Amino acid sequence: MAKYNQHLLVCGGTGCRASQSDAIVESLNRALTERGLENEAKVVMTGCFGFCEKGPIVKVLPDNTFYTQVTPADCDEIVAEHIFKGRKVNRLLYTDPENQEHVSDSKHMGFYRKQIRIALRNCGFIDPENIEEYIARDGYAALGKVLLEMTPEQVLDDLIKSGLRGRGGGGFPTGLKWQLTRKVQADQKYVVCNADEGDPGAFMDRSILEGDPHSVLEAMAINGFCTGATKGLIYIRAEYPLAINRLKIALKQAREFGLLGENILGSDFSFDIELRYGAGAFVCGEETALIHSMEGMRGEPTFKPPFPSESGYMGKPTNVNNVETYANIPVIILKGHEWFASIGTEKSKGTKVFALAGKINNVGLIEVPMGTTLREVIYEIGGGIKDGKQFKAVQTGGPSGGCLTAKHLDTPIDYDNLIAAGSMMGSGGMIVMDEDDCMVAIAKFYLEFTVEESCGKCSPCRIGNKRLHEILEKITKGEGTMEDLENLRNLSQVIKDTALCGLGQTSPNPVLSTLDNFWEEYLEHVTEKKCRAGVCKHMLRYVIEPDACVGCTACARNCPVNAISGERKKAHEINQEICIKCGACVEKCKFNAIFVR
Amino acid sequence: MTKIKSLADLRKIKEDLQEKIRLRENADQPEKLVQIKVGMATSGIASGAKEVMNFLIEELEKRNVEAVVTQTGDMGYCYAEPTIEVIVPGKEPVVFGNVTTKKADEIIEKYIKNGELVDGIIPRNYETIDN
Amino acid sequence: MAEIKLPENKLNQLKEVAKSFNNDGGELINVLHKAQEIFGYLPAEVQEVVAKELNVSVAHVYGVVSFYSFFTMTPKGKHPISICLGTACYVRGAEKVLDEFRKLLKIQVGETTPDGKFSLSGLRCVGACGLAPVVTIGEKVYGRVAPDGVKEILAEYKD
Amino acid sequence: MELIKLTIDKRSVEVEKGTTILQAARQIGIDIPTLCYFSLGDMKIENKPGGCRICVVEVEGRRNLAPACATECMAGMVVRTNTIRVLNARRTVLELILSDHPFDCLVCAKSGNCELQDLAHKFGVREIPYKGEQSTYRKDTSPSIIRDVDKCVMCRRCEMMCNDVQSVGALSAVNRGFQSVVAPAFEMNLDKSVCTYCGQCVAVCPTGALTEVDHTRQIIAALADPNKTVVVQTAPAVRAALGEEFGMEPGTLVTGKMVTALREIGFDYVFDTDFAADLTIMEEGTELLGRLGKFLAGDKEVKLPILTSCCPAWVNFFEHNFPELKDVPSTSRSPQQMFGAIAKTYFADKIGVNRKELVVVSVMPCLAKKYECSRDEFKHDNNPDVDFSISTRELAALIKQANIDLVTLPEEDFDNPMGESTGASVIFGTTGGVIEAAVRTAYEVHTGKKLEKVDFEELRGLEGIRHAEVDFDGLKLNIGIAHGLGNARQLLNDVRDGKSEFHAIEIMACPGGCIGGGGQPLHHGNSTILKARQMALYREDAGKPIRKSHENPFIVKLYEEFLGKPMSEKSHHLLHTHYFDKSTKIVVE
Repeated sequence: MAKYNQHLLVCGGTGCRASQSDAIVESLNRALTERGLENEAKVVMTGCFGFCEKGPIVKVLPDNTFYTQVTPADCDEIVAEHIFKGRKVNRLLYTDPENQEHVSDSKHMGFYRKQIRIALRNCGFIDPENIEEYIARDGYAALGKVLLEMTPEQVLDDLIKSGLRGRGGGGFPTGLKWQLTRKVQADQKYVVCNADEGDPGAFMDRSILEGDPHSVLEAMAINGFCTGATKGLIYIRAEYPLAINRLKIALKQAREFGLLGENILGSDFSFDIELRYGAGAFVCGEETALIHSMEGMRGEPTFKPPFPSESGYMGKPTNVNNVETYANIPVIILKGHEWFASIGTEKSKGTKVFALAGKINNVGLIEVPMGTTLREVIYEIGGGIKDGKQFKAVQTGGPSGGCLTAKHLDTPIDYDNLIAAGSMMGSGGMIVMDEDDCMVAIAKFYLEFTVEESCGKCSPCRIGNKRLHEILEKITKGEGTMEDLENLRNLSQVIKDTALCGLGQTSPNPVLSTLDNFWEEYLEHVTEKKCRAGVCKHMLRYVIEPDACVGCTACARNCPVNAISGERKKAHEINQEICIKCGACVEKCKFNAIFVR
Repeated sequence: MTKIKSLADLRKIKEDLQEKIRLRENADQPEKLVQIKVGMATSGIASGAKEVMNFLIEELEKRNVEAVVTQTGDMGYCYAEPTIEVIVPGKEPVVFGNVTTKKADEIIEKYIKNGELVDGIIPRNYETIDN
Repeated sequence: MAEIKLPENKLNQLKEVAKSFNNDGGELINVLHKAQEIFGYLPAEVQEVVAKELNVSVAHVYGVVSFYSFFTMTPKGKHPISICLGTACYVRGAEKVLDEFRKLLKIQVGETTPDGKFSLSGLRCVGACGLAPVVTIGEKVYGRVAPDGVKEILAEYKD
Repeated sequence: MELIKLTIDKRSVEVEKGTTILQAARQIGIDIPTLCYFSLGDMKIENKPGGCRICVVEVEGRRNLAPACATECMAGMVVRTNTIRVLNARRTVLELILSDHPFDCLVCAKSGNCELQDLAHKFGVREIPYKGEQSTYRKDTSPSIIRDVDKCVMCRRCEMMCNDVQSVGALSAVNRGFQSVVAPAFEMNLDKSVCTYCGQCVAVCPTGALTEVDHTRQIIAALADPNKTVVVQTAPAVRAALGEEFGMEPGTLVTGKMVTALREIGFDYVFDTDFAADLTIMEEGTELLGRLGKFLAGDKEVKLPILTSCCPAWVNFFEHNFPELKDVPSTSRSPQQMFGAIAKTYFADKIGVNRKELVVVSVMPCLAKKYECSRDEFKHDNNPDVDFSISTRELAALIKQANIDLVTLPEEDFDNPMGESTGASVIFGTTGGVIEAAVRTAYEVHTGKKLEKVDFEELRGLEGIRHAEVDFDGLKLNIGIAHGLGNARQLLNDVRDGKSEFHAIEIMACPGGCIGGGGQPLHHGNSTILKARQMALYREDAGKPIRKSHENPFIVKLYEEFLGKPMSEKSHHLLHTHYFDKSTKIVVE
């Protein structure tokens, strides 16, 4: 076996693969072989590094050099200069936006400085298709410890004391959930992993499955031991082919190593896991809907109780947790609940992974301790707002969450603070918006999503959200009335109060939070027919500035609906009744006399 | 692959496998370990830097010294190639010139293990040689 | 007595799939995934066969097919185009990109061009938010797509 | 049994564990409004998807409102059913439902009998603040049932009936979100689906989304035509339920009043389907004994059990689902069709009217009968044996249109020769009745002895699947009874797999038999109504002077004058039928 002096880690997450990271691996290997360095440096495709904005990423070890936006064409240079001569390729290094200096070691980059990676501990570090690398990182040691040195009660006690709460959105204490399933007597129980991540703009679960699939398998087995289940099911989106493939490889390897199957590690505990595929329904993130979907039915939620812990898959007690929750568990077992509970805030322990996106410089996947402020996340990790624009809002919790404003920037992020601020943790999408985003339009965007994803079972969600969307549509078209604003609020509250499942109960949050935080914008839309962000097309007014207009008639000749009139050599005018806001006049005007208001 | 049949087996296998990624583990926390940077510019390679580097990596491991050996570009001490910079945790970086495998052996035994000074230290003209 | 006609080899493949899932109605969604792989889409005939093989009602099968956006009853184009409509892509202008595709291809979301070359669909977050807005055509992912770049992208699929 | 205490609207109540808030509230007279919730409690039929959210209540300590229909009582629970928050939420939810509902109540078939209309009335809704897109779907008219799903409120009762109770599987919720609706596969027309027209979906639909095809106009037209002779036949179960439409107690028998009303409306002859039921017993009973005799003699060609065939929804069911068993059921036509065949031959000849000028109308508790009379095999020269089949509800509408007060009407007798019937034929209207009637006749024919005890209690009841052993003077007959097609399917699976040990099985598609038919006055989930109707039929049977079909003098005469004997060639021609394979076949291209 060759003894490698250097490792080249190439990000193999979906984002980076979309930017040819496969070809990068190939080119690196070719360049190494050409220089006879194939036994000195090893190329490893890992999971996501998180810094998607600058992908594809190549990290060279042991000197921790972090190359960004690498193309296959750069590979030869990396090998020739860095691997062969030990000289860093400066042009591929990250440039600190503050002082324009190259930063070589990722630890010194603002993006990574404040992060603590627990759930993502192995993402971007190990080869997810190689169980040996996982074992080398203490993989399956927690399972071993649990099976041979602990009782289920001890494990549950650890988990409860750790303070870990479900990372899928609701934040239910994980240990308690496991205990509920354990308590129910049944001949068969199931462990389910919810990997039907559907929040638009959230991709942490996928990254974990792509980068560290074994951590989830291991945690599910630990759950099986605690609750008395022998069967696990992973419900995963069919739209995640890479994650599915890596899971299949991981399952196969775990079985070969005897870490899944009969009598694991010589104990009398047997456990195995199957994959189930989602088919594109956001509501299946709700646990009862998910279970129905796994049973081959429409993914409609049912009223709880009974909870899945009592009657779940096939009517048997079932524990459902999401990917990120599971990924935390082996570490908690190995490092102890005290360690975990020392991270985070009083009621929210540990870390949370966020998918940082939108109008922000450093788009990517981050993991920060609970209690980190939004400001730290947006400005220090996220590198601030793109193109020097003004921060307006940050949306957390996806379609179930709300929009927070500048006044919330110093709020420490945890479950309870976010709810108090009118949003929620959700699965961890965090979308940053700037002055160019219209908050009414954003609320409409989320409602459009909910309307499309509503299962249709209960009337408040099926019809209520449709009506909410229609009212918002009306407002963005400049046809809204004050009565509409009243209806918007009443309807939102009733939907929240009466909908059947979590999806419906939280679907008005984007409306309520924007009503609360951006009331003036709604008022402007309704009373002044004005969209300050200039997003709502129907409210734009094209106006000719009489002083600047020379009366060349170019605009009038090019207007497709003859909305412009005026005598030659005299200032022209646009008839707002006829104007269709196509913008053709602005393009044709050589004197910059036409403005959009 | 044969199945892992006990916790002891798992732990043993882990020990073996850890070797494979020790380089990465160590790279993650170099400040706690001995860090050695080998000047590997063209002149360095010509003067046997590669040989020294491989020697260091192998010997440090054999002698159970947890260390990170990296290569770096021209250190600017062409007159004394090959050069290496050694950082022992808690101490200032020290640069040695004209390092041969023999010299390297001495550096490990005396400077790294016992903290004794060794001939051949050259005054540093950089705060750090990270480029 | 109504008759359903399907090509023999594909029909047998489908029956094999059903058998591999023990002809269990609980495996309906798994079987539909495979069926869509075999036929490219799920026409009524295929759903009838699936219902029969799994011993569930065809109304139930259709109820499931029409519930999940991943299943389609119209054949996809040779080059299926998906535009990510996740939030990250939305705030970075995905809607304008979609409009451009609609304009150039003269089809709506969920439709296929008359020559069967392209089909258009929206999809929720592929998780390449760093590349927003994102468009996928077949297996290929296009990142940071601008409306005026759409024409160029389509030109890659001339033949 | 564990009892728990809770408080509802400040009143304390003690209930069994497992009781819902809705049930507990009803126990103390608090009527929480519901829409999707539906229950035929003791028949184990229940629909509580918790979808409409009309029944929400406030539960102390809960973040949001709870659906009373689906929330179990817990000890110490404090429930408020009428706070402002609850009332506003309920009203808003109802306004939302109405905002997606057509406003054609004036001409809706369900007007006056619509649960949604009742709620709007109860809540005093005068305008809908929420306006927007309304769902529109194609109207679908089949021979029996009209689907106008613009009026669907997604209560899912029909889906539950069609799948969980009937196991027919014609309907499912399809699409999702605002587009979701209950429909057949591919949203095809019902007549292309596996629908059996049992009409149980119509029987439970709270709105006008599912209604029967209305034939009252055609009947009025026929009555107005001086060239037509119009005869009417009324099925046994109709007389036990018709009174409900006129505010009479469930279980009131209105046989005589109904006859008077029909005569007043202008029917030329008012006959009884019961007469044809007696005829059915003659044919079916003989067929049973014939097959049984051959079977016992070791004839391998003969298949047992024999299955009754008088329920047309049941016939549709096995034609779709068990085509391989299509030789097993009795070939006897249903009483409705036997009546039509005799009316248009024997009776038409008797009164010297051409069959084309004779219009046969049937009043049935059933919607499948509408389809049955349209089947090609029951037509002669394209002229159907039964021209129109109307439901009990349609008859009530006709009577009301003719401003006849059924309650105060005197009682009259049916006309002859097709109006005389026995107690055996009356009980055709309830589950277990057909087989009991058959046993009464078959016993005497087989043993040649007089049956002393006419009542076979062991065959009666409302259990979904029942079995009983009847002693035919040493010959033990195993008899199975199923009502509800889901129960029938269980027995049929056994027959198909060769595991059935029954000699004869009676099957009725509707829960309770014809008394619970899809054409009966709506019971709105009150199962005591079904029991009262059943009791009424047994009462009528007990009060009849003749209680065995073969003793009906007009039946005896019919054989003498026209048919010869049961299973004769003429019988075969007029009173028997054959069945079709309606399943979907998969063939390779």
